[in-house]
This record gives sequence, structure tokens and C-alpha cells, in this order.
Amino acid sequence: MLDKTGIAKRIAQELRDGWYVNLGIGIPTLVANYVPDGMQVEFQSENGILGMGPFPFEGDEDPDLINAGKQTVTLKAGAAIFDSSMSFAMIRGQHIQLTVLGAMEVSHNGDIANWKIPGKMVKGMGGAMDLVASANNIIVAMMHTDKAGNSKLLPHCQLPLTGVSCVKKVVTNLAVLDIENGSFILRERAPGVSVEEIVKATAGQLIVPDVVPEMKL
Amino acid sequence: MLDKTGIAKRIAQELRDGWYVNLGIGIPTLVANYVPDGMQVEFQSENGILGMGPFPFEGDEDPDLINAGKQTVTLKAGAAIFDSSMSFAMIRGQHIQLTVLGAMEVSHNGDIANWKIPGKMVKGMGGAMDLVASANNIIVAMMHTDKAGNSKLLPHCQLPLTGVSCVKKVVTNLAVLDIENGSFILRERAPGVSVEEIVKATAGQLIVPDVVPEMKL
Amino acid sequence: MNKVFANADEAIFDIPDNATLMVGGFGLCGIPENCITAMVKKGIKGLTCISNNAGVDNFGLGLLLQNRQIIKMISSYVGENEEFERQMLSGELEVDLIPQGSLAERCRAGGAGIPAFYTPAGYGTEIAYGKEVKIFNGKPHILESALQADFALVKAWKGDTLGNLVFKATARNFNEVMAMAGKITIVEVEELVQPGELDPNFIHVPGIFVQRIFQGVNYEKRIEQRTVRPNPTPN
Amino acid sequence: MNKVFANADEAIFDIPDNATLMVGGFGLCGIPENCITAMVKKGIKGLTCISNNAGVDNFGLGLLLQNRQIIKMISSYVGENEEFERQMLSGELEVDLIPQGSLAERCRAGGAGIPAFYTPAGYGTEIAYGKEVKIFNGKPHILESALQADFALVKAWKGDTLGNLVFKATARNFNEVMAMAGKITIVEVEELVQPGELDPNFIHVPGIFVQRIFQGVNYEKRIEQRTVRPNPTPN
Repeated sequence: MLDKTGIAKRIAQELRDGWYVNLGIGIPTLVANYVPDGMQVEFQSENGILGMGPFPFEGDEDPDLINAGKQTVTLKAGAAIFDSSMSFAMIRGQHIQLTVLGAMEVSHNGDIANWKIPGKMVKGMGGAMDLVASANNIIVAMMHTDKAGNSKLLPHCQLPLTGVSCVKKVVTNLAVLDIENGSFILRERAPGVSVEEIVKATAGQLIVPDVVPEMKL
Repeated sequence: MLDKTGIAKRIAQELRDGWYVNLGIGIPTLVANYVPDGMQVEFQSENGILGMGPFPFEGDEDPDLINAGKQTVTLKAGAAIFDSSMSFAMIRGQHIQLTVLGAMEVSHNGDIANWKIPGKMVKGMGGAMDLVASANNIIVAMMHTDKAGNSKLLPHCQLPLTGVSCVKKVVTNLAVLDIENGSFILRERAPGVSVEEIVKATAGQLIVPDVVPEMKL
Repeated sequence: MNKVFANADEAIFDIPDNATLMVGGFGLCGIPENCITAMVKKGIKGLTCISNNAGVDNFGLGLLLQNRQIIKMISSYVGENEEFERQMLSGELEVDLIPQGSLAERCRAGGAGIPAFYTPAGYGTEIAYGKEVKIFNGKPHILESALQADFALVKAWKGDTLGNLVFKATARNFNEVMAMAGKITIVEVEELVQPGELDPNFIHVPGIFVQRIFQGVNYEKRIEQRTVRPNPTPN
Repeated sequence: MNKVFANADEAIFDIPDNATLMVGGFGLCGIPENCITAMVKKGIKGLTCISNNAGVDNFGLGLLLQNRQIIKMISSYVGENEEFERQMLSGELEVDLIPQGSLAERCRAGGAGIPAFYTPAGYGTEIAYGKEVKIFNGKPHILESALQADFALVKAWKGDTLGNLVFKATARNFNEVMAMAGKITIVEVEELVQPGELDPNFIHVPGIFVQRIFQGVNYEKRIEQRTVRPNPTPN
């Protein structure tokens, strides 16, 4: 079974040289720590950065330079700053090759719910609806089940949707799954996790190929 | 009767301090030479200048700095450069207080035709359609009649339209006319021009008030 | 025409009760601190605020919320604010949540004379209720309308007396489009300069969009999430 | 990933016959001179060019027109070109004229994932034929669609190897939105620099929109209308 770091490491294997990538808050943010050596990947932050660097050294924080999670960050050489409308022009215009974000629920036709729980305080969707509606290549990073053990991979999302038919791949603590033609397709097992465990933890339609390799990290 | 310079001088009297103004090619361009002393007026050129200055001194021409008429120009202190989409954001968004342009025909309901003569080479509308559709305050600068003596102030435009119900004021070699409720209203006579001459040269509906002063230049 | 005002109190002199305001900033980054303080002091009530976020409990728009001066927020994300949560759940505060990209584009559209545009964001979600849907390239899009405001409150880094503005780093965010969309745009800058001091090639907001400008004072620039790495050369 | 190419010939290597191109520039100002020369040399035919203007007889896009490489122009103003006029009147060349602001906004929309938007420009004229009309604030607007191109040919002043661009003065014009709207955007710059040499606060086009970049040579920068005033200090 993977921890959050493991999920991020596995997702980092999906990166390709020259890609522009938007990482959501939480597990997705960790992906930036595992870019393969020698690969050039630029991270976009939807508040207006392309070429986001690591956190600043202590004492170098600049209140005018934050990421979409409101954290102080730095710029890499060759970074660009832009306003919010230009930022979402990039996103909506499909100039970003990979979007990684968290979710509360994903359905087997690729619907995603990650912004609102009825009856609880609603904080807002931020940029999530623009990201999921626009991106061609969306990977969801999340735990396979909630704290009560209920599957988060469902036939239909129960929570209010963030976007429809948009998620292409899900990486959880248990597995890597693609979404194709209204089904989850089990591609890889996390180390030490059996196909049976994954089947049991998946409520949506799941196709299990003859061979399901264990993932390599 | 006014010459082109006179028309430009009369239109310059319509300028107000702090206004942003777009001047079309031809007579309108001359208006920039007659800004009243002490008045601050900024000229916009739709290829991407706010704060356009006079022509450069000989030898100072910069091929990268031209106006919408493709003429070499200069920038005033405090000028701003921007791209074409921002330029028309200003125009369409009604941030410009006055637009002055030429016309082939104007109708008494404020329609304007100035871009196309059927059967002749069509050069294109450039920014004229955006300007006339967007501006709240459009003054047309033109001769009252064509070379054959036919009125250019008509009941209906005969040529393909550039915009509908948009012209508010016309300044010609003979007169200043407002357009209100489907009529030209004669406001001023050019020096030495009689009301009768203007009535004769105007084919559209014309309202002549009891008193029509001669314009002061 | 003079656009320069002495300070925030004078620049906001005519913002009435029940006005609709755009307020620049992302989180606490690039917010018009001086204007917010002046509005708290003046006690203007019944405000509708269009702003990506709503500040924190005791800073940014949170100050106006504490004072019950805001009746409606139009935002994309309003976390990190307990007083906001209390007023929202009790029904005192009306909240309209908008996808962040649609919020930015709707402001730009308001400034650019585009009354409406199609976007894929929010299709198939509750955001699309009651909105026109049209399919382009096989993909459904919803029609979103432009946003404008009676006043836009904007924070820039430098500005000249004609209203030309430049921003620093991510303090730019929504300030640019909101400057375009305000009927009266009031800008506070860290440094007010003379015409000619800013490079005309690198103006973020041309002065035509700015009606009032003043040099702000005492910027706190509070950081919401201070994240650092250890310094490689220990003292 | 390397975006840097040695010269125009290499950068345009895969532009096929019958491609749709966006070509930056306003008049002869800010046009991609090197790319145009390379296309003439390569003899690519059947081109559809989206460009505000069509050059003059022996410069700019006029060179491609002389060579009969263009079958369709999408522009706002095409005067100052006799060969253009001849081909248009004889029916050899198809011409689609678009209001300049709609052209700029349609390119931006193409780059920004906005498939369509409403504008007042052209309502009541032949430009509106067959287009949806909708009334906003009592004023009729027409629905205009986004423009994209297989390739965008862009001229910038400086660019870095990641594709970040800055423009000089009014050579900026349509280059910015066309860089956004090209599926493959090819940029020629007067000066190619390393990442970090351009100020991140003042990038006109972020590198994400640029697929290829090269340093151009031998810029002629022909002036269409040389207008000057007499020098105040005679020699």
C-alpha cells in the first residue's frame, strides 16, 4: 500500500520532458519533489506563475510571491508572471499537458466531485472547475477509500459534481486505474496489494486485465 | 465654407480635459493639431498606443513605432503600449470618450457607411466597425456633398453599412449637425454659409431651429 | 484632469451604501489594504463584493465582514475565515461561488465590452443551472456573462499620475482585470511616479482604465501560509 | 525539451501545403520577415493566412501573394497591394474581411479556450449575416467564434530559450494573441537570450504558448508611411 508520498512518486512517472503541469493542493503538490532527473517540467500556479520553484529559504519569503495554495514560493530562472485571466487562458485553452488534483469521489465514467459536501461549510471550487472542464489529461490523486472504508471510486458520484467525464487516470494508495468507456481499468497494483483487495475497495465498474503488474517506484 | 483644417479645428472644440480620443485616418487625424491650450487629451491608436505624440523629427523614425495609419509617430511621456486585443478591449468597453472618423454617407438615424463601394476594390473595414458599434460619442468629419454635388447626409445610406444608429454629430465643410430621433438638427453654419445652402445640400430629414449661429473658430 | 488623490479616505469619498465593488487580490496577496481600512472607518454598509477570496478573520475583506458591511460575496474560494462561515451559515451573508477562471474572464469581459462568452467550466455541475448550453467541437459549453462594478479597488506596485500601472509578482492576480471592469477604478500604489518614469512597453494596465490613484501607506502584506526551506548556510 | 531552432528554414520545416497560418504584424510593423522569406523559398502552396493586413506588393505577405502561395486571406484591411487587388478581383484569391477588434478577440479566444463570444461590432452590417444575435443591455450583439491556426508565425523583440517573449513598441500588435492561438507557434526574435535574462514580471507572452523559437537575421523593417517633422536644430 502507498502512502501520500508513494502516490506522488507514482504520478511523477507520468511526467514527460517539456510538459507544463498544474498541481492541485495536497498530494498533487508533492509530485513536484519527484521530477525525474534531467527532465524539464514547468509548474503552473493558477494565481499567475509559470516556472514555479521550491519554497524560499528562511528569511527570503516575499509576501508578493505566493502559489495558488497561498504558500510563499520562488521562481525558477525563465519563470513568467501573468494575471488571472491569462492564467486561465492557458488552462482553458489546453496549453497545459497535465493536471493533477485530489478528489472526494470519482465515477467510472470520469465524473469528479471535489468541492462541496452538502450541509457542510462550502469553501468554493477555486480553479478546480476550470481545470477539470478544460484539461485533456487529468490524473486524480487520492485515497482509494474514505476514513470509514467506503470506496471513493463509484458508479456515480454522490456529491455535487466538479466536472463530468473528464478524469482519465486515478492513482490511489492501492492502485493505478485508467478510465475508459465507462469503466475503471486496473493497470497496476500498489506494492503488496492484491487484485482482490482492489476489487473489494472499488464500488464502480472495474475491468481487471489478465495481468496486473505491481507498480515500480 | 470650411476646408479640412477648418473642420478639424471645429471638432477640436468638442474635446474636454482628460478625455481619451481615437482619431480616424484623414481629416480626423488633423484634430490632434488643435487641442486647446492647457487641455490634457490622450490619443489612442488602435494598433496599440495610448498617449500618441507628434511625428518624429527627421532621422528619429522608428519602424517599430507606427500609428493605425501606418505612419511613424512618437510617444508622449506617460504613454502605454499594448496588444491588439487590449486595444479593442478599450474601444469595445467604452473607455474612450470620443471617436472621430470619416464617412462616405451618414443617414438621419445615425447609420454610417465608410468602408465599401460595391464594384470597387474593397480594402476592408479595419477597426471602423468596432469603433462605431462601441463608442458612445462619435463625430463624423466629412464633406457635406460628394464631388458630383450629391448630399452625403441621407435618409438612408445607399452603401453597405459600417454601423447602425451610432453617429451623434456630423461636422462638415458647411455645418455642424446633431442626430436626434431620426433627424439631422442644424446647430451651426460654417462662416459665410447660409441656412438655405445647407438645406439644399442635405438629403436626409433636417430640422432647422429658429436660430442657427455661425460657428466660431 | 487630475487623477491623483491624497489618500484612501479621499479616494473612496463617494462610495455609497449598497455599492457593488470589485476588490483585487488573491488570498491576502495584492489586496488594497488602504482602501479596505478606509471603508471600515467610513462604515459603508450593504456592500456586494466581487473578490476571488474573502480575506481572513482579522485582515483583508475579513475586516469588513467583522463589521457587517458586506451583504453579498461573489468569489471562487472563501475558506480560512470563521466569521465568514458563521454569517454564511446563519444566512446573514449571501454567497455566489464562481469558478476562478470564469470569475477572471467575466471581469475581463466586463472591461472589454464582451457581454457574454462560452466556457466549458462548470458544465454538468450546479454552476450551469439556468445557463444556456451550446456545443462547440463536440464539447458542451455554458454561456457566462460579463461582470462590472460601480467601483474597483485595486492594488498596484507602481503607478504614474496618468494611472498607468505595474504589478509585482503574484500580487498582480485579479487586480488587472478588475481595474478594467470598474466603472470607477481606484488604485493604491506603493510608489506613485511621474509620467515617463514607467517603460511604455511594460505597462500592465494602461491609465485609461484608472480614474483615481493614490500612494498607499503602511503596507502590512500579511502572509497566509509561510512556507520555507532551511537555509543552506546556517548562521 | 529543446524549442530552439537554428533558423527559419528549420523552424518551418513541416508546414505543409494547404495549412492555415496566423501571421503577426500590423502593416509591415512586427511581421515575421524570416519566416515569410523561408516560406517563399520552400514554395508551400494553398495557404490560408489569418493576418490583419496582407503586406505590400513586394514585401511581407505580398511576397507570398506574388508567388501565388496564398489561396485565402482572413484580414481586416488589405489596401496598399496591387497584386492582392488583381488576384481578389479575378477570383484567384478568397478574402474574408473581419472587423479588426473581432479579429484580435477571435484569436485571443482561440488561444484562451473561449469558443465564442458576443460583440456589438458589425451588428446591422453584412458582417452579421448568418450570425446569432442577442440583446444585452438593450443593445444587439452578434456571436463570433474563436480562430485557431495550424501554425502561428510570430515576430518578437526578445525571447528566451523557454519561449518567453517581449515585444518592442507597436511591433507587438497581433503577435501576442496569435502566439496564443497557434497549435504550433513559431517565433523569430531579434535577440535570443537565456532563461532568467528577461524580467518575469514583464513577459508579454509566457513560453507555454511557444513551441519553436529562433534568432532571426537581416531585419529590413520597411516603413510604410515615413512621416516626420523638420528637425528643430538644422545641421
